[in-house]
Amino acid sequence: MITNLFHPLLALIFAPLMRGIINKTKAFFAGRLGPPLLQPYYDLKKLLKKGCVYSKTTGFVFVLAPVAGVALCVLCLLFLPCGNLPALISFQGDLIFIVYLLGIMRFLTVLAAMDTGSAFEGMGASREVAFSALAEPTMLFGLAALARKAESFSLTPMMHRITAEVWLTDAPTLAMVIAGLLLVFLAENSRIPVDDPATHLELTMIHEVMILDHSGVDLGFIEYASALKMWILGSLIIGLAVPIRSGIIWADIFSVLVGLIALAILVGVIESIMARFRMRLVPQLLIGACIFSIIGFLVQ
Amino acid sequence: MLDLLIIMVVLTNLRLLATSRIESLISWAGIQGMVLGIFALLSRWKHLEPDIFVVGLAAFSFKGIVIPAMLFRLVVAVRSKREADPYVGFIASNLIGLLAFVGALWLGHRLPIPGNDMSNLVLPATLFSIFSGLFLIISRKNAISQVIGFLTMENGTFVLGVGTLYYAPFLVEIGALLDILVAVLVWSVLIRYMNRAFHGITTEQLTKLKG
Amino acid sequence: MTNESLFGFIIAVPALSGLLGRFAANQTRALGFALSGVFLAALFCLRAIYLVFNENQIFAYSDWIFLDHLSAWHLVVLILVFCQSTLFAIVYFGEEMREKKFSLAQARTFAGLWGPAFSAMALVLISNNLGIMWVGMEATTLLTSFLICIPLSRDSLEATWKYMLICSVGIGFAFLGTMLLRLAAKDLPLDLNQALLWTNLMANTRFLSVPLVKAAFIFALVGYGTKAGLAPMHSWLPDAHSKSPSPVSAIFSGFMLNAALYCIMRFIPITEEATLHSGWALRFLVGFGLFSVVLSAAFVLFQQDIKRFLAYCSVEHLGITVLGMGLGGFGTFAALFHVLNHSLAKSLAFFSAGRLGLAFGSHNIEKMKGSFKISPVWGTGIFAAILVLIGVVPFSLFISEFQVLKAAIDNHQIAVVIIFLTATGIIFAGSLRYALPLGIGEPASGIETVPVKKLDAFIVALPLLILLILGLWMPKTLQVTLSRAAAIVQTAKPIIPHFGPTGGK
Amino acid sequence: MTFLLVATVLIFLAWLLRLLKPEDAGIFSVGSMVLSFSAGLVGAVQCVLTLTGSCEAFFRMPWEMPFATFVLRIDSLSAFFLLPIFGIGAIAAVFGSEYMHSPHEKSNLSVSWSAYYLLWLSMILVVLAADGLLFMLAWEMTVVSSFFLVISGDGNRKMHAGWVYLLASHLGAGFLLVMFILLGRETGSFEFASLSKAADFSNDFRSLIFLLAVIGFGTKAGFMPLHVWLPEAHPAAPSHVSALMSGVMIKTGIYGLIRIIFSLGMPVWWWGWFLLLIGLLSGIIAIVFALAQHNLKRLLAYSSVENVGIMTAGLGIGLLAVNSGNHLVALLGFSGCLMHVLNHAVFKSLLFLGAGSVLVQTETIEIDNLGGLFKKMPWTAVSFMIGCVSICAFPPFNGFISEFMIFMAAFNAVSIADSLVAPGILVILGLSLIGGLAAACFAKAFSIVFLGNPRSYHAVDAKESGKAMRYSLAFLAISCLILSVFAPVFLSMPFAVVRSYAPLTSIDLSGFAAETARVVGIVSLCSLALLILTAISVLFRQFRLRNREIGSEATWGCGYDQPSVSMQYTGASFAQPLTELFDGVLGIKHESSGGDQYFPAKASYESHINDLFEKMLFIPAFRFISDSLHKIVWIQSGVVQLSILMIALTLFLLMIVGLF
Repeated sequence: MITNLFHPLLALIFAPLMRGIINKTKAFFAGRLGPPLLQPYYDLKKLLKKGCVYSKTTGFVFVLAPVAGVALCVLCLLFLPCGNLPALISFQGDLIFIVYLLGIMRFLTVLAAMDTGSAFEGMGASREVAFSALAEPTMLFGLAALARKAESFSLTPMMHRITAEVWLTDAPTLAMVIAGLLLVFLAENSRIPVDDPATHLELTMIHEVMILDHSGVDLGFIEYASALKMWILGSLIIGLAVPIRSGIIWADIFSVLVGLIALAILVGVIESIMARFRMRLVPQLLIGACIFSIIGFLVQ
Repeated sequence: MLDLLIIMVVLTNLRLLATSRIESLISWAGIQGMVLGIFALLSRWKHLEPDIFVVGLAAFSFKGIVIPAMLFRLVVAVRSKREADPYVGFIASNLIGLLAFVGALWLGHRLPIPGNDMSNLVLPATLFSIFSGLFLIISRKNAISQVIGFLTMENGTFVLGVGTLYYAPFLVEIGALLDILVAVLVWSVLIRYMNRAFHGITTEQLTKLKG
Repeated sequence: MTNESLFGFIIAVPALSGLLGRFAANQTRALGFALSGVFLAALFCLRAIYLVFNENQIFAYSDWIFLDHLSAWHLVVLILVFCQSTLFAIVYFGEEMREKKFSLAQARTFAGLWGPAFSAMALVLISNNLGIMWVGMEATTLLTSFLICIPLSRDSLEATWKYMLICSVGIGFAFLGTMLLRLAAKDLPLDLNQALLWTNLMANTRFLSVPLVKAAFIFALVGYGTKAGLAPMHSWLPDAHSKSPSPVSAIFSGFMLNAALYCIMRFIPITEEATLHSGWALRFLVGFGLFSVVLSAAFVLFQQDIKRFLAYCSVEHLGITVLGMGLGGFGTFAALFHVLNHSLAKSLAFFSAGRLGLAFGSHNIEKMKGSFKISPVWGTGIFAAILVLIGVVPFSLFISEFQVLKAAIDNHQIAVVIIFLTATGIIFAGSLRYALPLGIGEPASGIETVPVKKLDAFIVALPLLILLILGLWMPKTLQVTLSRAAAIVQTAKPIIPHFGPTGGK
Repeated sequence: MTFLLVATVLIFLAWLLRLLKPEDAGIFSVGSMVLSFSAGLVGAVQCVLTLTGSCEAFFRMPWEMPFATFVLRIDSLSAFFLLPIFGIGAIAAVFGSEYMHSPHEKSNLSVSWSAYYLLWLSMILVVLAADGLLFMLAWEMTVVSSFFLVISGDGNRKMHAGWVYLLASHLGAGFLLVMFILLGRETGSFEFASLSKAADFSNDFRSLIFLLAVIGFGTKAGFMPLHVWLPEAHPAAPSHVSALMSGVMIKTGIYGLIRIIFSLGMPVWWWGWFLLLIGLLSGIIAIVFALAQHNLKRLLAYSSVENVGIMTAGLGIGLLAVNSGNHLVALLGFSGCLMHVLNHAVFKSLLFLGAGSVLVQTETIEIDNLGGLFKKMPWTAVSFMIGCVSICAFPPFNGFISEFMIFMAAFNAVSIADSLVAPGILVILGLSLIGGLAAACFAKAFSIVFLGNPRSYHAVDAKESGKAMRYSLAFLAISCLILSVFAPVFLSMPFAVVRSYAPLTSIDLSGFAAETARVVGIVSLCSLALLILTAISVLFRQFRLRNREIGSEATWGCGYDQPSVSMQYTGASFAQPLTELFDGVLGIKHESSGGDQYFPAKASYESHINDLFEKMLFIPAFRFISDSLHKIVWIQSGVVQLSILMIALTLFLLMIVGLF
């Protein structure tokens, strides 16, 4: 029981680090020194110390979204296995639950953005719902492929069954599913090529523009929640991509941690070498991701 | 003798198809009516019962005298002398009539009236009269021509009624004759109204109600 | 009271009222004569109907006059429709009188012909002699023709002319059919005066000559069918219905068509018996029924005049009735039930259309928008009547249409079912499109509202109430009566339609 | 049956009170409200008793009607559908008693209430009737009474709405009549008790019955492309009636379908596929259309089509599973479908009532005219938001439970059963797509109506609605939560229904049922946990914010500090990325003017959307029929000679046919 709590605790502690690693990687590619690795933590600390400024237009929903976001992500963490280490809560269908928890988080963020009455935030919200409507089938399809492979649709047994041997026999399926999930990962976490978190032009943003009006503690909640979200989606991918099921707690945890760091570096590399897609190309990208998942399902 | 009368009915029918003058139409229809009356009387001459006598007499007077007289008065009142341009010309009408008679003869042989001891011509004459009447109604535009057409049709049925041994009961025949009389009465009133409303009695104007 | 005098009164009383009405001193009195004549006769009719229900058949005048369940059932419909129409005539002409549009001459014409028309239709129903039946039918044509052109105009004259000519030709065929039947019955060992009696013919069908019976049936079907408005012989019907005053349209659609159909119903069993129940005659009925429904479906879609629309609706419903007859078996039962339902609904529809027509000054459906606001009573009347006519529950017309459908399906007549449902569906769509603006639209400005009167409300409520009750509850007595009547048409033992456990167990 | 009788009497009494003094908003109205509500409660008790004890009850009454018997029967299936009828009927009556008195409603109150109670009663009769003809009468009565409610309003489209509605229902009923008569012919009786004989008939006959049922009941339920009446009728009716129609009445279609399918025995292989595809296509196309709507109630109506699609998909996969002998999937599919019936009844009526509350206060239902109502109508807004979250199937509300069960059926099919992989994967794909689009759709609906600033004068002066409306909204919103948190308790109800399905009665489903209940129980607990976690993080936030400065400023406008309300995003623009993506289906017509010069003085933009099937299928079909029928109008040429020629020709033809 206690061991089952390790992974969630790990996530709570290390989640913001992923963003630090990405930024560091990008800085490395740009030849800069970049912000410190722990900069996300400093940011959080600073934000949590501040007061808040609210738009006169906003109301209850605007306040609710950040706090609920954190709660949702924390709940998601409880369903995540770690290598062969079972999740705290595991039941048939928990992966559907995770997808829908992330869904409501997005829904609330969108509502909060719309609450400000700002055209820019409306724009971001509009894009967010459109892209996520396409990302959701991809994700569920990919998970369905895995469920078929593992003959279970609960994450813990699924991860338990997808071992290195499965990689030997069913590499194409897993690779395709991972490719699909990776694109979903990028889209859901607002990374290049779907969104550019570093942009400074509101018209071109998706996620960032939606949280323009949040400040202080609320912004801290949002930043933390998005870090957790990145961890959640990332650990799904790593669970597949790093099939180490040793059964030794530390080894499993270590493998996941290393995998996530590698993923963060990979994202940093992608962001460094690619440009953001034009908005109208994003749906095509997501449909492409869906096609990856479908192929992954079909080839097994 | 009876066959001769039936032939006369057929000939009057052909004459009706050929004439364009309203007055001659009425006269020939009247003549046909008289022929039918005589036919009714003669057909039972040997054992003439009072009711058949009355029917024959009524037919003779109604169909032969009263109705033509009413129609002549009507013609005078509405000043309509001629069937101006019928849908089917008079010569063509006659030819069609002849053809129809051939058809009626054929049909009459196909459908013989069982046990009829009077004349083989009764059914063909009936059918031909009905055809002529219908043809008059369909091909003519003058309202009075159409009335004559109806009378001809009814005459056809009368031929069948009295031309066989198995006629309808007295009351029915008299009732039918009375109905025809009243019908012509109604028509003549209607035609007078029409003449007033439409300044003429051609049915070409009666095409407003459609669809 | 003897049967002779009873039937004598049924014919004589309205005829006499007509005579009195012809010479009435003023309009009110003329209408009064018509009213009293019809209602008095209706009382006698009720007595006769009561006798039939007790004694099954009653005869009079050496069997020339008789009443059985089939004719008694039609007599019920007749008095219902006629009494309602007479009441409505008072409302309608009363309103015209108020607008000074109803002259004494017109009132005399109306009163002079209204009662006799009743007599003629009653004569059709009560005569056992097929020839007298024909005489009665022809008399209805003659008597009602001038009722059409009570408001004398070019249009009404045209309608009257067409009505007279087409119906006379049709009736002429029917006479020939009757004569042919007489010929077919030559071998009957009967007295001359008894030979055309329907009861005798029915009792001796095996002596009839089959080809002649068939020919007679065809002539009668086309002839009486013309009068009944079966397509394609229906063409007089929309003209006459749309141009005549509404009470007259109501009895045309509400009963005269049924009277003609009743005549066909008398020919069906003879033919079927003579052809040994081979369904020879029924095929034609199915054909005419379906054709009428389909054709009216086509025309219903393109009407501007509400009464014309209702007339096509009548073609449809007569078609359904004939279809039910043609399906035989339970269909006959359904058809007879349908006769009542249609008559009640259709006469109500014509009443409302007529009264609203006076209020709006037009019978154009486009111009009659928003009748609820102009007259709640008559607006309800027309709206409800159209809904009833297209078969909306909980009214009994739905039940009878359901029963016809059931008869068709039980007979495995797939094509009939498909055509029937498609055509009635089209009619439903078309009719509803008229009904909605008619009921709930916004009326054009400047139209006076009609005050609510008790008599108006009664005229509207009574048929609706009957239709509603019969739609939810069909009393056993009614079922028995209808099945006896249906058995007469089918020459079969009456079957009370019940399968499955009956209620109450 | 006693409870039912009492409930019926109560409903009649409530109706009577309305009739006595229709205009009264005082004691009579309150009395009627209380009576309706208690009728709902009493009726619901009967349903629960039947479902838990699965005790069936019969009621026979003498009824003089050929071929028909007055038999009522309450079994698990009818009790299950009766539950929302009683519940929502009662709540809608409460809501309506205030709604109908608002100045917005101009219909005749006594007519309107009569139609309402008639609709309610006839729906009760529909699910209780155990005789074909009685069923059809009740069925048609629901149509007629709601038809009067649809046309009683004041909308400019009520005429078209009424026409489409009654016509569609009539055509659907035609198929049902044929179906019942066919069944009656073959089984020998219209009584439902004899329907079970149908299980032994040939596959062809049963398939015919199935098809007739799908078309007939599908018209009511709103299967694409038979759904066209829904988006017309629902906006036209008064809102509490829309709630009843959308939340409950269309479910009677599902009820009928299930009733017939359940009596047809072992399904033929393609039935499940048919329903599955209909369901998914309905769902996807309808939600795309919902997304593009400008009228809130129209949007909700399309979303009803979508949800019916989800139910049908669940039913379809259940049937396929029965065919292939996979009883876990069958149980999940069926009970998912049934739970969704219940859940959708609650949240869809909640949404319609919320829309009604908005309509009463703002006198408009055009989404783009609203905005900023959250602060003005907090009760309505919060309830509506709960409804939105539920309908998007997000935890912790009830929508998620039923969709989760259908998902479970699909994932089970994919992961365990080889024969069901294809349907499973289709359901997963369809449901996830529907889920994403639904989220977009309701994000739009909620945020444009309730968030931001008022977009027009309509929304500026809005106030919160009165008590009756508020409390009924709150009641339904709380029900959404209860149905989720206590879901395992409610699950025994659909299980009882599924057990009554003939091919499954002989199979022991208790293991599967227990497992499903366990999983759903965990989900419910997690939903509860989510609420607690949120509460904790709210507390944490409060803790951080104590003694801190809370500022208030204008919304950030990228430096522009004079933002006006017209600068806000509209519903149309919010949905634009997705509507553009699905333009092939939607066919939106754009009209814009101005705005293309360098210094545009005035610009306008409008977009219109017509229903795909109405535009591509029904209007052309009707035009074709009308055009082809118009070709024979020449027959009535008005020339009397021609008429007589026709008679003569008919006679001639008949002679030839008849005599030779």
